Amino acid sequence: MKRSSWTEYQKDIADDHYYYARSCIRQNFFPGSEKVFLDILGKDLGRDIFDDPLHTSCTGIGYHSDVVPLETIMTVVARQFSLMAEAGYENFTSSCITSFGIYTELLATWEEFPETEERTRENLFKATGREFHKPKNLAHTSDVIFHHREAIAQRAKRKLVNVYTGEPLKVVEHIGCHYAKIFPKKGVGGSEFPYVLAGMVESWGGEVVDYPERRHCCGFGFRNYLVQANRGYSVANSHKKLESMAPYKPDFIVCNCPGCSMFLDKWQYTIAEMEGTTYGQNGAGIPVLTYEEMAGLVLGYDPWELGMQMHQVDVEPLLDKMGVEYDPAAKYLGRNGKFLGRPERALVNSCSQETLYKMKAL
Amino acid sequence: MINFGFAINKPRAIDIDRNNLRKSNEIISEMPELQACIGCGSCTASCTAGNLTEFNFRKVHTLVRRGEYQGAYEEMNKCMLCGKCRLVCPRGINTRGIVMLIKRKLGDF
Amino acid sequence: MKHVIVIGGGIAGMQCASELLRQGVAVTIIEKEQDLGGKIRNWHKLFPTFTPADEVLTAVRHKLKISSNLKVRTGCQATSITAKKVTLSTGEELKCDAAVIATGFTLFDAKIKEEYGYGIYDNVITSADLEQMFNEGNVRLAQGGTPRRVAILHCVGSRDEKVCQRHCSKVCCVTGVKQAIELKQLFPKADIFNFYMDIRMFGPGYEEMYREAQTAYNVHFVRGRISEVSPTFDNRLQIKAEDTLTGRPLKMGVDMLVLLIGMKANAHNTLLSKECQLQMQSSGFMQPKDSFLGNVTSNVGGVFYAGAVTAPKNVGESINEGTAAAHSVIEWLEKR
Amino acid sequence: MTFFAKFCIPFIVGVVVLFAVIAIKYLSWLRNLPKKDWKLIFSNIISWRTVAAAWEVVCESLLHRRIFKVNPRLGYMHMSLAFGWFLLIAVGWIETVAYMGFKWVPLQGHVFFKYFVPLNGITEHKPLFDFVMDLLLLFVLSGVGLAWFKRLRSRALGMKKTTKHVLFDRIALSALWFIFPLRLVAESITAAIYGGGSFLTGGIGILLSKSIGVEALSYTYEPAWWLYSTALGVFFIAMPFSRYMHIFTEIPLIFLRHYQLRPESKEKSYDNFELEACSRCGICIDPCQLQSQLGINDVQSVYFLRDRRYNMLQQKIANNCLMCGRCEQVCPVGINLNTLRLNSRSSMRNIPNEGRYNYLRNVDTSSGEGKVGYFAGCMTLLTPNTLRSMRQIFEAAHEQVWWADKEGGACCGRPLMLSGEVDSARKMIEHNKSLFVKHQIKTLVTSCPICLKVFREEYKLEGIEVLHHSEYILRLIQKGRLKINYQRGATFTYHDPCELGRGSGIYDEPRAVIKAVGELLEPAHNRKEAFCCGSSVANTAINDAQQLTIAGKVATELSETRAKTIVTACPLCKKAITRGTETQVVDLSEIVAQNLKQ
Repeated sequence: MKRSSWTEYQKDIADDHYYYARSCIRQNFFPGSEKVFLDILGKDLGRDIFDDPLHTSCTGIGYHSDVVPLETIMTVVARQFSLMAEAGYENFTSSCITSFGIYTELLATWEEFPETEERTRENLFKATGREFHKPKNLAHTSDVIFHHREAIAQRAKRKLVNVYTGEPLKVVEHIGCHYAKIFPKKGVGGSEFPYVLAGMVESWGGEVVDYPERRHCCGFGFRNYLVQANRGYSVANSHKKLESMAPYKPDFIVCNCPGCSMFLDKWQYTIAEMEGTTYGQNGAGIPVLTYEEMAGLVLGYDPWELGMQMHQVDVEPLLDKMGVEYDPAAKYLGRNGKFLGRPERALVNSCSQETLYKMKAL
Repeated sequence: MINFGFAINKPRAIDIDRNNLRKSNEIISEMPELQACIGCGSCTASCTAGNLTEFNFRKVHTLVRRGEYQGAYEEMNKCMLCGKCRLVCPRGINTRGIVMLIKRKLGDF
Repeated sequence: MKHVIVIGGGIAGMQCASELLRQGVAVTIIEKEQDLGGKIRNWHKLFPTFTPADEVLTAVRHKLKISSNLKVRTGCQATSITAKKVTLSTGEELKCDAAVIATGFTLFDAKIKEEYGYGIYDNVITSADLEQMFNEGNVRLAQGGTPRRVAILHCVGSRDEKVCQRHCSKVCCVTGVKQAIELKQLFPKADIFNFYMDIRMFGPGYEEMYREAQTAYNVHFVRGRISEVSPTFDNRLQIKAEDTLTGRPLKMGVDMLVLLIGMKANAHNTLLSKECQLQMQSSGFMQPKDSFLGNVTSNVGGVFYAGAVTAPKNVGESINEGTAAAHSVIEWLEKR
Repeated sequence: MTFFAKFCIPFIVGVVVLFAVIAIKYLSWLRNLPKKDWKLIFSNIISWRTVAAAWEVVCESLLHRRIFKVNPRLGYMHMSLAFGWFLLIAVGWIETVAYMGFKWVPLQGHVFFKYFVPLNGITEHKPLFDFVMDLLLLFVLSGVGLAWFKRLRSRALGMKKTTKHVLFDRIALSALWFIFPLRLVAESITAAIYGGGSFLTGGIGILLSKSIGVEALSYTYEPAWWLYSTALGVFFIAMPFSRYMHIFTEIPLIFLRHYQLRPESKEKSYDNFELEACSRCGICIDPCQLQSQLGINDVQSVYFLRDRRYNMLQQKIANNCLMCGRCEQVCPVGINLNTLRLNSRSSMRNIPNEGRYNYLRNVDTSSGEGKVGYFAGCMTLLTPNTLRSMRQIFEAAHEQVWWADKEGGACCGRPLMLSGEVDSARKMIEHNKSLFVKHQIKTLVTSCPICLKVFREEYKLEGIEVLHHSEYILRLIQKGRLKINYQRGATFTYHDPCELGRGSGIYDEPRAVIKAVGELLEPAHNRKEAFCCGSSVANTAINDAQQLTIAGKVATELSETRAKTIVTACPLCKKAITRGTETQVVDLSEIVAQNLKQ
């Protein structure tokens, strides 16, 4: 494959001084990822990033599920932006792809239809008494990591390489739909060949797998997942992707969207339990990582500190391949050293939970 | 197997690679004129059975040509063989012959 | 002796020049390439008769007799055109009594339709590439071997607002059917799928050729635009489209994807319209004075058009316009 | 006298096999006849029908009267062989009786009488018998000669095409061709050695004895009789498996037919009599338009019957027939060719399916009310001029009409039947019938002859009279309910639709209606001989171009009448003929509606 088209889609990503907006899904399902993102930027790269306790959900899930009206979400978003301004920042970075899509969409709407901006300004003031501001730079947090990928590569403790064979790890990258499919120019590499994750993987020594359903949605689809009767449609999308990628024997999947990470991980469990099908080389699941976790591993963070025990599919086979040292016994220990409990054993799991539990119990 | 209260939807896409095109090829080689269909829909518009049911001859034979045989025999069985479609087909396709051929290939005779 | 400058040395320009010479007018042909002949040089056979393109080009060339009245300037472009004088990209100014613009068209750059993977996947080629392969007698896959299944996608860079090409390029449908037949003749066992939006068989013998492709060559026609192309595990290409006639999405692996690239107006046309007050259509093609009575006449006196500079045209039409333009020029010169 | 020689063995074996096979065949066919057929036989056997049947056997099986009518030369060939041979046997028997008195003589004694009783014991009638027998032999030999000649040049016997044979036919045919020449040789040699014989055998005998000598001839004496006997034996063994089975089978068929047995829409045992009564004379080939106009020459009735008989019938043969009935018109044996083909299709395609067409339940798209029901037919919906004309006619006649299918309804079922899906067709029949009953019509008028035939033959509409619109219109005119302006100078020609003419016997009514409007000019082929338009729903095998070719030929013939307007009475024929001519083609109802007196 000759791929250089991504270079035609470049976006401005601020180098420093970020206002950070968290993701509802990520902080619930991958809380370690947000923590490590802040750590990487702040400690490893020495950048200024502000995690504001005042900010809220962007209400994107509600918006896409038709429960939050457009005017409401515009006001909520305007509040986030004004919080940023109040905190003295002008570079907005959001952890969530849905939020990123919403922010991009609303900024474009205000641009195209100035009357909506006027109304939002009014609504914001009426509701919160705040001043309306727009960020100078908007980036998704994966953009930020992409921006700093070479700096991270320089500080890398490990590479995305199989330590047994010396071969690069095969990585399936999955880009959230709302990252660049709505506004291709706002994503690194555009919508057809987004490069934001591929760039990280390549910089850090891995090999990106190009497979037929690469651009397909994970299936979240908001209403499609939220209504139980529609979930069959939702899971069918992940199913399609997994079927398509499995022949390439990927070592792991990396996503930039919190929803995708969650669904590609947990739907593997669902599919295995419903149909008995697993997609990993070892007969279990394919590990699914967030790009923060991937960066964290590269920079030498402890996998349990990265929150990787929260995954449905066990990451240990991947850790072994990468040569990451970890304490199997500590997997289900919380930050305070207390036992968190352990999940039920499932088809997608390759590691024995029993042993781990017993080891700790001893 | 756990019941989660929903089933995994089967893909709707016509997957030419997975479909077994043997019968489709046999049908086309027996009556190559079927390939001349330009999808105008005259057959379906004039169809006596299509007037009373959702039977759509054009769609069914197109699906059959793509290797989608599921339900095609049953659909073709809605046809009354009245022959109006043959009179209106601008491409002169022997539609009744096609109906019978598809039934012969996909049914049990 | 009157002197007419013909800009563009393709079939329309050459035909126009030879007609003018026959009428005793001195002609200078300006050609941006190193050789005369234009796009048809790289074409293999012409629809619907499968006449070798070379045969037609040779005949047109043959008519253009070498004489002291004919001058050919290759490797340069015209930057300004009026009835009195033509300025070349070299800075030279040539005096004349009339000018004919026969600069033709530009092939659409398939890379712009990124989702089709041209320039990304080896076996995604354009119709022009395929003609080249036919010419070389070497239709093969990039990795070697012969294709078992080929998809031909119509309307790449035509009727597509996303790439600012709203017009129909007119000849691609017929070319697609022609190429499908040629492929089938080369590889009788291969499956050929044409993905079309509409099949526009506007000329004599075209519909007949289409029907022959369907029934005699068993070329499959699927109404629907391919939406994306991706590589498969066994190094083929997976294409996705909707089979709109059944209302179902459709996907399949193919060994080769041929993109029927459309005709794009020359970027040069914008310059002409700005510098020389020549009217241009919204499609970017030049605007003839009248659609019925003045197809080869421009809005500027003494400046004429021939061939695809005004709209997509097939070979026969372009040659006819060459003749027609020459006649209009003579008429115009006589009036002066 | 023992009447046995070793050379008789082939003959005796042949005869035994022949009669055994025939007995087995006939008995099993009869045994498998449905009860209904047996009832018919019992109720008719003692009646004038038996006498009529016997007379027909003489006319047809011996004299081949019908073939004579179609083609005298072919008739002579068949008659010389059949009747000549019959007379040879009969006269031979009389000769034996004359010589031996009424004594039991084994069969070979009769057949090889000349061998066993060459010269001694001459009766006073011997020369007479010799003369008669020679004359009959010559008669038969002339037929054999014609048959040889026909093989070489079929056109000379007035046939464009002759049939192609299967293996058993070839064996039997070869044997048959040699039987009589060999008999001539054997009897001539006998005459040469022992004397006797008349102008033919005796004459050749004298020639032989003079040229070769009695001494040399005596070596050929036994072999000649062996050859003759072998030819007979081979023929008899091959016969029940070959087309010559018709010689005997036509006889029971004639009787059964006189007892009102007929083939039906599903195969039954009776069909075997018809199948094996086919002599494969090939007369059905010439009228077939698929042959004459499209050059398709392997699907005609003769081949269909052959293939069906030998269980090698393929769908593509069974399906490729217009069922126009032109062959049935000329078949000298009177085989129900269309019905047999139809029930073959049924055997090949009829899949009973209970759930099929359940969607017809409670469908009633009819409109209006009246004692007269009008069923336009699917095809008529594509010729709206007919619909409009019928409406005008109904209005002019002040008829209250129930419109069964103006907005589309269910098909009549005949196309399905013609395709062999007989049981499924019943669903449609029941559906439409229930509508007719529900709306209490007394008369059912249809514009489509295809519908008409099935309404009359399969619907069993008691209390409802079924009329084609041509019959209905004529009736209105005759009753004075329609007044028509006669158009002086208007010329019409009429195309007989197959299903209306040969199918339902309606030839005169449409012609009478046309004559009420203007002048009728008949085309070269009309009435029973009328061409098919080629678009028959019975044929799903020919393509559009082929249909068009047939339509073109038919249209040309119609145009050649120079009539200003071509009239037909079938929507399908109208559509087909329109494609082949510039002349205006209209439905019968149109010319009536256009010329109504207000």
